[in-house]
Amino acid sequence: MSIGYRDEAIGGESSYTVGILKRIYVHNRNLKSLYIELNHWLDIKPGQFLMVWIPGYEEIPISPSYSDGELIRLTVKGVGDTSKKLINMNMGDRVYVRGPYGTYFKIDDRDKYLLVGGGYGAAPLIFLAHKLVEMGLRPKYVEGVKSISEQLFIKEAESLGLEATLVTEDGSSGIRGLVTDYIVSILDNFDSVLACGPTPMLDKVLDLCRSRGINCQLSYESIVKCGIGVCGSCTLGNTGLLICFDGPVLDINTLNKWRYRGSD
Amino acid sequence: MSIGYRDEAIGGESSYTVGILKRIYVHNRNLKSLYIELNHWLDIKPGQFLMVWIPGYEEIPISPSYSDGELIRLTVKGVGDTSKKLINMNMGDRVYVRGPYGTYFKIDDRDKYLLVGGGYGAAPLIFLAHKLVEMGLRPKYVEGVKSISEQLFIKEAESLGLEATLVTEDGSSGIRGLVTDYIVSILDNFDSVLACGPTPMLDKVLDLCRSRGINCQLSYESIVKCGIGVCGSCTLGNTGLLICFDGPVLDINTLNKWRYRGSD
Amino acid sequence: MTVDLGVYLSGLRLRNPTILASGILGDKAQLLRRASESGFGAVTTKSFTYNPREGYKTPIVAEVKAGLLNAVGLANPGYKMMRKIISEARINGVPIIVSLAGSNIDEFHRMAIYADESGADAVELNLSCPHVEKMGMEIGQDPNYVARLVGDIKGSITIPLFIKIGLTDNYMEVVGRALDKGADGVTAINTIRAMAIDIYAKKPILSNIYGGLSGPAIHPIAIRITYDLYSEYRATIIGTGGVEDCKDALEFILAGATAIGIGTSISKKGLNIAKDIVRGIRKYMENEGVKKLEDLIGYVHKN
Amino acid sequence: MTVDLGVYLSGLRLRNPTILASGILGDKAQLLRRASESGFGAVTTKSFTYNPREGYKTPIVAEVKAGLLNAVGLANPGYKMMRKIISEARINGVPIIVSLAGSNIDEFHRMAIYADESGADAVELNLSCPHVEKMGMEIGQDPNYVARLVGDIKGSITIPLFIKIGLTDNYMEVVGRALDKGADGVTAINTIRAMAIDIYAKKPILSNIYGGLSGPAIHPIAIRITYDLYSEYRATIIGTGGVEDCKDALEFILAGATAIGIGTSISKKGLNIAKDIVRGIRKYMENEGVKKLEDLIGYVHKN
Ligand SMILES: Cc1cc2nc3c(=O)[nH]c(=O)nc-3n(C[C@H](O)[C@H](O)[C@H](O)COP(=O)(O)OP(=O)(O)OC[C@H]3O[C@@H](n4cnc5c(N)ncnc54)[C@H](O)[C@@H]3O)c2cc1C
Ligand SMILES: Cc1cc2nc3c(=O)[nH]c(=O)nc-3n(C[C@H](O)[C@H](O)[C@H](O)COP(=O)(O)OP(=O)(O)OC[C@H]3O[C@@H](n4cnc5c(N)ncnc54)[C@H](O)[C@@H]3O)c2cc1C
Ligand SMILES: Cc1cc2nc3c(=O)[nH]c(=O)nc-3n(C[C@H](O)[C@H](O)[C@H](O)COP(=O)(O)O)c2cc1C
Ligand SMILES: Cc1cc2nc3c(=O)[nH]c(=O)nc-3n(C[C@H](O)[C@H](O)[C@H](O)COP(=O)(O)O)c2cc1C
Ligand code: FES
Ligand code: FES
Repeated sequence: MSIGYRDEAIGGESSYTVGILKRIYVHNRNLKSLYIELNHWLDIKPGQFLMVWIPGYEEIPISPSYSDGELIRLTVKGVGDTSKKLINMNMGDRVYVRGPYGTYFKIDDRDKYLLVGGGYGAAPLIFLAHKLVEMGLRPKYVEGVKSISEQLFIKEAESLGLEATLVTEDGSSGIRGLVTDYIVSILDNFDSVLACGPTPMLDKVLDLCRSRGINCQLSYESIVKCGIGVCGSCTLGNTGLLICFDGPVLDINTLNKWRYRGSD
Repeated sequence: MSIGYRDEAIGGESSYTVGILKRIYVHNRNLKSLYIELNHWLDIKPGQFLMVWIPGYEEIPISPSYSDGELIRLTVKGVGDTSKKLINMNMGDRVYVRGPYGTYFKIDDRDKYLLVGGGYGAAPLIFLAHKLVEMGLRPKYVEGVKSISEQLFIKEAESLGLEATLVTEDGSSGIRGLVTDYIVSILDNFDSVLACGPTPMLDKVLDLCRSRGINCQLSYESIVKCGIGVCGSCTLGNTGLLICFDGPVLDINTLNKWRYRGSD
Repeated sequence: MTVDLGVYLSGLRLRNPTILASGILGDKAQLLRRASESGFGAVTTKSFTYNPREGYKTPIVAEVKAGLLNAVGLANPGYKMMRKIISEARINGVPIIVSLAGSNIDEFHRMAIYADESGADAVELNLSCPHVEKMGMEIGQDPNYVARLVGDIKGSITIPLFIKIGLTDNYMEVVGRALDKGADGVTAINTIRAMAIDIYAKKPILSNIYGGLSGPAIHPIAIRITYDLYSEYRATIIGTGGVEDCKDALEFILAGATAIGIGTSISKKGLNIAKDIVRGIRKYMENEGVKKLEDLIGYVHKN
Repeated sequence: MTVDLGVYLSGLRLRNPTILASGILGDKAQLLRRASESGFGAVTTKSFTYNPREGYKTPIVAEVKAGLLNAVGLANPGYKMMRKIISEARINGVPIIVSLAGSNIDEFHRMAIYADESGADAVELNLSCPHVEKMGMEIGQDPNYVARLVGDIKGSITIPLFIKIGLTDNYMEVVGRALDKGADGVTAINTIRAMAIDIYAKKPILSNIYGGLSGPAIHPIAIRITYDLYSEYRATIIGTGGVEDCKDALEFILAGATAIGIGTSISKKGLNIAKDIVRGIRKYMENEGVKKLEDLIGYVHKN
């Protein structure tokens, strides 16, 4: 099946790139991966986000869990009106995206990387895992979720040839506990931690890395409204850092410079 | 002596490129070549024109008689307020230019070219002669003027190693008569005529080329006000051709297509 | 899928919705003819004034980042020349809209009648030139004046009457009154009064100091006005301002425009822009499954 | 050559003429502080309203070719929060201008007094928000209202008072009346009401349908207004609209602005844009042999 038309065919630029839903993978009723074909090529780097608009609903920030520029995958958890609408779309339905915006994970090919995803925060990390493997690197992939039903990309990471560990809070599969507790034991084997997930998890990872002098790049969330650094809604904690412009991926040096002590 | 500043240094774009008068060559009291240094590089092809503005005066179209992108030469005849002001500028004075605009002489390196300039119409042709010589071609250069005092680039053409002929109406130097009469005798030695000058001269060249089936590209003048194809002031005769947009250099096929019969 | 790009513009049948906007290459018959041949659905003349006008001295244009400033100064050969221009410009039945800029009701009246007699297909009253005294915005800002003007002319001509408005505070009232008096449609919008200074010359660029801003800069404003006029009056609108490609054109149509005026972008893309836009619209219609372009007019108000 | 980029803005000393425009990153102390640290000569808060406002639902911005549309909807924590914000935002003596958007004279009055008491260096009355009912353009279009408002507040505060205007038909009268009543200066201009439609979604992009157009699109219009206000009143002006580089900034200064508001271009270039512009202006002054930037204010009127 083809997208039916290409943007270039008619000429001119739009604010939005049109995406058509091509495939849905159901992780669970409230957590799905949407495969979306775009009507023109976008250069999206792992960690960057798109503003995803469903007319009649709102526009929300999403970091793709994969992109080859034309086919993107959004892994979305239904938390409110728009995200729930998104995961309940039908094949062939359209979404409108703008971006990509923000920073991305910066890779230095000498590093031994530990990728840590919490919940749908695993999205940019599995995308990054694909890129790292293409570059010939072998990062370790860790995914922390509440329960087995929320598991996302362990198999995908394994199929990339990576060592992948699932950590569940309820112990329904993999290692039981918090992902931040689990990584304490292995942290010293890595040069750099790349993580994305709920803010308390990232704050904990940051503490761990600070106390051990390990590098990290963390993809934080906040309330993103404009996505382009003008509205001021997306500050990280009490810092003057904008998640949409300086982030979402922030490295430990930047966080230190801003004396970020975690958002309460 | 340097221009004192470069445009890039301060950042941003302006409508006009600033030029500073660096050298003046006096052909005669009313006809001068102005060497002007630009504050940023412009890619000007022989035949194209610039809109040259002196604040407080008007803005007029001029086809440079030379350009290396940063130093341009304007060969100007004083005919009205602005052109007279231009040739009476002092060293260090500024002019403001926008462009280049319009078409240019298209070169096919197999051709044997005859360059024919009438009056200051020789300007784009001597510029072209430089380019042709750089390409390894050896066009013939013919310049037609009223009288020896108006002679422009014969020596320059010779110094380029070209065969150059001066035709004066009053016979004060070179061949006596009209340049269009002179070229009749030599026309058959060439594949293509490239000419610029007063409209009656170009109309005559066109007639000659039409009747002999020789190619030509002619740079016509008309009243150029906007320079960018919106105001409609610069039509050639009764055609719908715009001198600023379709021209100034028009080839014989285009002129034939528009059934151009000369401007009365 | 075959798609129909034709539109009815207050009774005029246009093969496609693109219209050469007034003032762009529009005071010479051969240029109007060339525009028609290049694919425009209709062409508008430059605004004629009662007496011939030389226009302003150069510089008459200034290119700015987001568009163009112009102060041509309504250069035109005077309205008496329109008969000759119309007859020479006519080709293949492409409608010719005559734009008029009078300095009083009487001038407008005479010129409108003359346009009708001269074979114009429609008349457009320019009530919004932002850089010529007495022929500009002041007129378009006065609802009573506009109502009288339209009422007066409407009774004397047989061809459709458009008014061309600019961005003013009370365009809704002005248009409302004009429609009440029988105006057949609205051309929206004219250029917006603006200015550019050269920082090295340290002077305004235009000889007239002020000029009219056109191009991409004014597009979102023109879309808003088109949307408002359609929403309130279901007016017939020639959406004009910053159309560079078929997306800009379609935005106007979805907002409520029946046809699209194109001006400034011709300086970048030449008159062939009409063909490009028409090709793009056709492709869009095929992709989106729209058979008749007219079905898209004002579509956002229904969606 | 050493050049002096400092300007006096109605008594406020600015180290350089760049000012963070109202509404851009301006409702959080840490962002205002960051702007000051990044080199702005002064910073303006987002417009405070009497009661806290959530703002509109997303999409609140739409990027268009020539600039940006926004309909943030005056999201702000309410004027009571300004004291805390001002005290936390203050750094290195960079002046803080507090923008206010009241829905009636009483609200404006109370907020202005509170701003003065809270340590604001100046107050800017937003009379021109193009996308919020009752707090927008209607106010700024009424010269009597503005005169009363300014007169009323001017008698009650000790800090300079600016009014922020948009593009209206009668801005000359409005500003004239405000200056008569003691307004210390004018911020010109706010965004212009506009709209964007997505042709595939076939809907207006902004949840609020209308938004305010900013960026390069409005620059030549803002230059014109600055020129007019300086020409007629020798007003103190914060020239605002589409400043992306030092040339845009210098154009404002030559037209008559004492300082320059910068908003939209921050989304492209970040807050460091102030430093870049200041560097460019310095270089320009060195090249052109201008010792004091103040000598360039309104220079085109003298040249
Ligand atoms: C850079 C970034 C990347 C993200 N990537 C993903 C992803 O890959 N998959 C995914 O499922 N979610 C992702 N999110 C979170 C997602 O944007 C929110 O879940 C979504 O905005 C909620 O919108 P809603 O209308 O469905 O819910 P709402 O009813 O608006 O809110 C539900 C919850 O989401 C929070 N929220 C609301 N609006 C926003 C907003 N604009 N930005 C952030 N949080 C908000 C609220 O505080 C509330 O807790 C990402 C967020 C950011 C900032
Ligand atoms: C493409 C092009 C290239 C040119 N190159 C040169 C050149 O290299 N050297 C040179 O000396 N001249 C050149 N000219 C002619 C030059 O532009 C005119 O001489 C100049 O515009 C006259 O302006 P003025 O104000 O001095 O005289 P005006 O007082 O305006 O007019 C004097 C004469 O010039 C004619 N004229 C006026 N305005 C224009 C105009 N905008 N365009 C054309 N003719 C006009 C008038 O009809 C009149 O005959 C060129 C013209 C064109 C169109
Ligand atoms: C050079 C130029 C001349 C114009 N002359 C006229 C005119 O004579 N009468 C008129 O009604 N509008 C005139 N306009 C306005 C255009 O018709 C049009 O309304 C405006 O430029 C917006 O469209 P655009 O952005 O496609 O150019 C002129 C515009 C330009 C650029
Ligand atoms: C996102 C955004 C929010 C704005 N909010 C306000 C505001 O709250 N109060 C105000 O007076 N102006 C507001 N403005 C207008 C700006 O202060 C400024 O006048 C306008 O954007 C033009 O400048 P610019 O082109 O540099 O952005 C806002 C502009 C933008 C882009
Ligand atoms: S979301 Fe608006 S500044 Fe980041
Ligand atoms: S000079 Fe204006 S169209 Fe050619």
